[in-house]
Amino acid sequence: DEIKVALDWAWRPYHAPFIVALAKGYYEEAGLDVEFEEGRGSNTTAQLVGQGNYDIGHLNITNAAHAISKGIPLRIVGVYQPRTAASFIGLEGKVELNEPQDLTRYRIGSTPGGSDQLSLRIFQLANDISETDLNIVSMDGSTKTTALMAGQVDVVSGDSYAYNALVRGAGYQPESFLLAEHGVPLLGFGFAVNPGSEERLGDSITTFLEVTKRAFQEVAADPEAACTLARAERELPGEHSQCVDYMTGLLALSTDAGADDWGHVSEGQVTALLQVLEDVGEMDGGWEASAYYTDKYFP
Amino acid sequence: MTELRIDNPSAAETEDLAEHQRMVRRAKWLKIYHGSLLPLLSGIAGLLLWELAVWGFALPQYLLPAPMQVFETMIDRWPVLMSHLWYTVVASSVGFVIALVLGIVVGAAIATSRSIDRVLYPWLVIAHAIPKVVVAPLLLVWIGFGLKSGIIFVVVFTFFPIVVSTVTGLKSAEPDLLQLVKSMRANRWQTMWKIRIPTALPHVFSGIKIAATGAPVGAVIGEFVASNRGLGYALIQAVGSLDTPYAFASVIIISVFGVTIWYLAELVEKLSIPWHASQR
Amino acid sequence: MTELRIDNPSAAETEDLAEHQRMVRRAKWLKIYHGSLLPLLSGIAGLLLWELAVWGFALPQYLLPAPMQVFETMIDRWPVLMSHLWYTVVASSVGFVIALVLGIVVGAAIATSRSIDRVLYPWLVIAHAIPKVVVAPLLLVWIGFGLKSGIIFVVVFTFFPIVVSTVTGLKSAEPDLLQLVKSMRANRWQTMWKIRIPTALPHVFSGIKIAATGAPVGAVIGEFVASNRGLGYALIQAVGSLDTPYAFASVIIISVFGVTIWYLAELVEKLSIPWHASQR
Amino acid sequence: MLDTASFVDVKSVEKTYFTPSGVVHALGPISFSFDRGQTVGIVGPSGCGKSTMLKVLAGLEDRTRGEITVQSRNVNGPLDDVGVVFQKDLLLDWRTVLENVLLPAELRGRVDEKIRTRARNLLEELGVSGFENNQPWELSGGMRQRVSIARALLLKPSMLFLDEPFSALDALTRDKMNVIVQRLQMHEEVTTFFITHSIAEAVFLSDRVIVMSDRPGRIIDDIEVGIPKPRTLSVREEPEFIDITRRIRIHFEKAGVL
Amino acid sequence: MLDTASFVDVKSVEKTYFTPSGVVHALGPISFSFDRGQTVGIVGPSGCGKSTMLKVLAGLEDRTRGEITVQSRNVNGPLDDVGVVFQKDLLLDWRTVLENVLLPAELRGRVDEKIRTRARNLLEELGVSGFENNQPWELSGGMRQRVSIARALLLKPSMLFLDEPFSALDALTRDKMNVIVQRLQMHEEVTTFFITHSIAEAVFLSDRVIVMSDRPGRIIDDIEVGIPKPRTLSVREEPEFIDITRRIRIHFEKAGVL
Ligand SMILES: Nc1ncnc2c1ncn2[C@@H]1O[C@H](COP(=O)(O)OP(=O)(O)OP(=O)(O)O)[C@@H](O)[C@H]1O
Ligand SMILES: Nc1ncnc2c1ncn2[C@@H]1O[C@H](COP(=O)(O)OP(=O)(O)OP(=O)(O)O)[C@@H](O)[C@H]1O
Ligand SMILES: [Mg+2]
Ligand SMILES: [Mg+2]
Repeated sequence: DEIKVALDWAWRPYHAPFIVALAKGYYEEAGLDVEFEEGRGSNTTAQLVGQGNYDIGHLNITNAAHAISKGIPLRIVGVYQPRTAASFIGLEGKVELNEPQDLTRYRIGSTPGGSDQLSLRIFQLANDISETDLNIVSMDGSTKTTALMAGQVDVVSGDSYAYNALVRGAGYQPESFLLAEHGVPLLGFGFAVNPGSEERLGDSITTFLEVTKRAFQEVAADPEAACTLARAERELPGEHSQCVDYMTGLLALSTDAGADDWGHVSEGQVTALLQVLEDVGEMDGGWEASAYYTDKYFP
Repeated sequence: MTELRIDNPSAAETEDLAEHQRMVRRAKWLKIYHGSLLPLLSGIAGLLLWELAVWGFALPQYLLPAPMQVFETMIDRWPVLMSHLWYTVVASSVGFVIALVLGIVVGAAIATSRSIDRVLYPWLVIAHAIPKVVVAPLLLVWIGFGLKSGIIFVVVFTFFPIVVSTVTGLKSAEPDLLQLVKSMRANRWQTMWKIRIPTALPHVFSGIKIAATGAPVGAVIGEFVASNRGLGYALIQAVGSLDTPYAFASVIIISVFGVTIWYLAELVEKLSIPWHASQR
Repeated sequence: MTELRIDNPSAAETEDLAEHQRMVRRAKWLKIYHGSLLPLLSGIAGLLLWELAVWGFALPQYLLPAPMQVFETMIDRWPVLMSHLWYTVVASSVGFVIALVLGIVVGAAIATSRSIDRVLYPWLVIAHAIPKVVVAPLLLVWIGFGLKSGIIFVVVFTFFPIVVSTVTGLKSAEPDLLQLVKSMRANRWQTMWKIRIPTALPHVFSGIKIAATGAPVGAVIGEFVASNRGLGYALIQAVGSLDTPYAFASVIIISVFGVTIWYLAELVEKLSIPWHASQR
Repeated sequence: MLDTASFVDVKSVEKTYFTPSGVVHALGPISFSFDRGQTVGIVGPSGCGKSTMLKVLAGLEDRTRGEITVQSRNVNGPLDDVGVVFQKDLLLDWRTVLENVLLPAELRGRVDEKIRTRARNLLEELGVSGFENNQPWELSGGMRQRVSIARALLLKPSMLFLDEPFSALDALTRDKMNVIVQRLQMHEEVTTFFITHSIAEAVFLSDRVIVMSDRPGRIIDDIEVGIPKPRTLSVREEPEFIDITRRIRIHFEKAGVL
Repeated sequence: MLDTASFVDVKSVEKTYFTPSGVVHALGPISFSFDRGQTVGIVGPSGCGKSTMLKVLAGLEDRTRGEITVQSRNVNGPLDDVGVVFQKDLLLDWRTVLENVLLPAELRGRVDEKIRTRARNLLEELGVSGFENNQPWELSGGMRQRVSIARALLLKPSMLFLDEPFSALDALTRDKMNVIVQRLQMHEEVTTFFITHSIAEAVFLSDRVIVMSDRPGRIIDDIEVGIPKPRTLSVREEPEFIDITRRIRIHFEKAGVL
């Protein structure tokens, strides 16, 4: 079967499993003709898949859920990163981030709209920090890192694995503070499909997830080799070491690829996610978790 | 309109004058019709088309919200939008004025000296041809956040058209007229003011019109990159949370602002160069 | 240069001619000096200043890499950069040509009819004043990734300056000259070609120069938003990993491309309107 | 001018300019008519509305009131088959001298080797040969004027409107031109309407001289010049010629203060 | 012209234009000199280099060779204290008629009520009053020319360069202008250098008439006009006047073919 997959962003190190699977022909072996297209953020990917331009989206499941609540026709079919990577990152030695209250002392660079803002709001709610307690400067994603290292801001909010790798790449040590450990039950990466494609593909979705799982296992077993292969196949940003760093950072937050429940999406997860979205006012009540996901393609 | 009279009117001429004044009145109405009614009509037609497209193609809200939805949102969040607008207006205006002054001065320097032309122009072209997004972080680190960086974005955005049109305009002076003021021993400065600048104005106004309507775009992009206020900030927030009605409300306000600037620039043009063929 | 002779040369005149030709040669050298050496020198000075700034302020690489580093990166990744450049060049050129043709046609329509002016112009202004980032997802969904959307971005980016300058230019025709061809019973079309367009050209070239140098920016932004190739894509990858040398290498290539287009446009201008005061 | 309709018929034509700085009644009610092949010379003080009249007649400028018919057809737009020499030379900077002369042919889509040759011959005859490929700004004032005359003559129009066509020419060249124009009229039966400031020129070239008053220009005299054509330059010493010039001069002197 | 240096001294001046379409030797070696207060009239065939000579003399155009001194100082740039009337009227479209006349005063920073009054009076005297606040394109050709004369006279320059200043004026207005210019010269000792196509005008106004040959323009005659000043228009019937005009005419006729 022909499957068009939309990624969440342009090729990044954490997409290595897909590159490996493609390069080694795993999808073909399983009788799938998979084609990947790069994306520009999970929101856009949700729209692209919802519009039917693509069958499957690899995207942040929090965004996916939010998109579904906005009426975009999608169904979550798998989650392999049950803990959000959202975190605060500073430079080691310059800042100390142990307690939620520590954050009130620093200037925080954050991107308005999108997941940054969402996780921040949930974090505040969960830890009883009022909006005025935090000193937040809004800035674009690409500006955040530079501003952090130039000292314009003390802390930035963002995905831990990405910013840790960037900070280390620039010769500093990161001091990071994972929101998932402080009451933020958001979900990370997973897969969502377009209902039309779901009908057409059926069990092929299962096959796709199975093959992808196998690739993840392989990458987890040897990130170095995966990075070497991925960098040879695609134009990936950053050095080889950065790639490995990035990869392992994300794997640490993901379900063990060897485990049986890799990629499983549970009602509990989805309900918790939707509840928290409702609590912060991102979506209205009266939702039905079953409309958001299905685990029938779980391998 | 014609109070001052050069000839004494004859009876027939009085009749002509009446006829003429009728014509002038008609022309005035036609102008009002063309000047406000037509744009209004075309605006309404555009909105209708939009509404139709949304219903006809059954476009979902997240893709293209219907105008009515956008208007509701606009009314709901009017105060917030207005405070954002104000910020953007300030950044655009200040930035545009700086670009205008700087652009004309630099343009004059380039038009006057071949050496300045050759040394400076390539850098301006480079500054214009560089995607601002890359240098944005640099700019921010040096200048900091807030209004200042917004203004600088606007300047960078609007500077170039003004320079180019000023240079072409200043170089367009009739050689004969230059010889005329040379015979009156005008110095460079006077030649500039009395001949070159008037000749350049029609050109410069092209540049100004392009730049002026570009100013809000510059401001919004500046706010995109780093700011806590302004319509650009509103936009990025709206887009980030898939709140398309709010995004389109911001966009509409930006457009209205842009169109307003446009008509202002046209008005200033009309008043500044009534003598030019394009305005007669 | 002066082969064709109107007068028969006298002895003294032959001498003058020799003197004149000496002067022409000198002027030619001066022109070469001004035309290539000066920009080159100013380019080198700029690079030196940059290198100095990096060492002087001890700027870290992620903020501003030294030129040498950038050059190394450029050489290292030359083939990749070139393949990206090619993509951007295609998008810019195709988009620019479309914008040029469309812009001149639309400009002519607006200049000819007051009604078209009033109905169409506001929409063009709006299209120009809308920050393209908002409509980007829309574009992606409708048009998808690839060259097409890059071209559309370029068109949207470069269209407006051409329209504005075409309109002003076409309206600048001398009333006397219009009367002249009217006496020859020229139709609208002929008046356009024989009088209005030649008068407009110097204006249009301002617009073209602004637009042409804006074309690569449009392409890059398009690639930022929706493409998997091109220098804009290279940039997004570089910025994403804080690979500033790579980012700057891309930026330098974009700038060089922009400057090249600029000089091309100037050359075409020189060849097209040798009769205009600005070129004599 | 008998009961048969004249070639051109002007009835109570008036022209008033309305400008932001005032109303200018340029041309008072003017009525006259003339026949095919006639040459009508117009003289009158500067600013009296001669150029205005010419443009109104040629259908290039709207009249405020009155009627103009050419061959019994109402004039409401530019006339066909005319050549106009305007008071300014109006050469196009973006065309060489030859291209400027060829403009009317181009507008008719009639540029071929024959017409090119005619253009070159005209330039030669008018004394501007050798400058065909020069740009207009490289010519002297008088040369420019002759180029614009060549342009008006190119297509051998059946009607000529000339607005001070020889004002920038020296006495000798002017005489040459007068001879050329007269030859043209004789051979090709061109109806000519021309404005001049030289009374002698008006009388020499015309079948009829119209004298205009100060602004608003009205006709104060309309003189038939009975001297048979072709005339040689020596006709200027004949008593009839001198009589007519004196009669015109007196009109002028009555109006002004010398 | 005796051993004392003359006011203006022109020595072997030549001017050649080098254009992409050819070399034009416009002005052959020309040498002459004249005194302060003299009026020098220039006549010559169209295109012979008169305007070129005037511009070279006024320091507006570079010469190819030769020397020009004014009061023993070498001319290498525009002269001071001169008024120039160019062959084209060169009015600035972006200024009203009055503002156009005031231009030279503005450039000297000397615009006050007095100079305004002078400007208005000049316009009145030249017959363009009532149009002070009009735009230039609302004037007739002759009116434009008179405005440009007013502009040249505004600052009472000690030297005047006039290039066919009355070409667009009717005979009567032209006579009026001649009288005005003569009065100016008498009262204010203005050195005047003027080009005209009217031989009568040249003789009437000048202390000296220079006759130029065809291009490249050389001096073929230099005639002192001994008729005492002020002259009335009737001087034109005097034998001396007629003699001189005939002499000039013969030069012309020798050159051309009539
Ligand atoms: N476009 C215009 N707008 C306003 N007034 C005008 C316009 N054209 C001419 N006039 C006025 O009309 C009157 C007659 O002008 P016209 O050009 O017909 O005179 P003319 O007889 O040709 O004079 P001349 O011999 O000086 O050329 C003048 O007073 C002039 O100011
Ligand atoms: N800018 C120029 N470039 C090239 N050639 C020129 C230029 N100006 C004048 N000429 C040439 O110089 C010659 C003399 O021109 P000039 O204008 O001095 O003549 P003129 O005596 O004033 O004639 P007219 O009586 O027709 O005004 C002409 O052949 C003309 O073509
Ligand atoms: Mg006239
Ligand atoms: Mg001349």
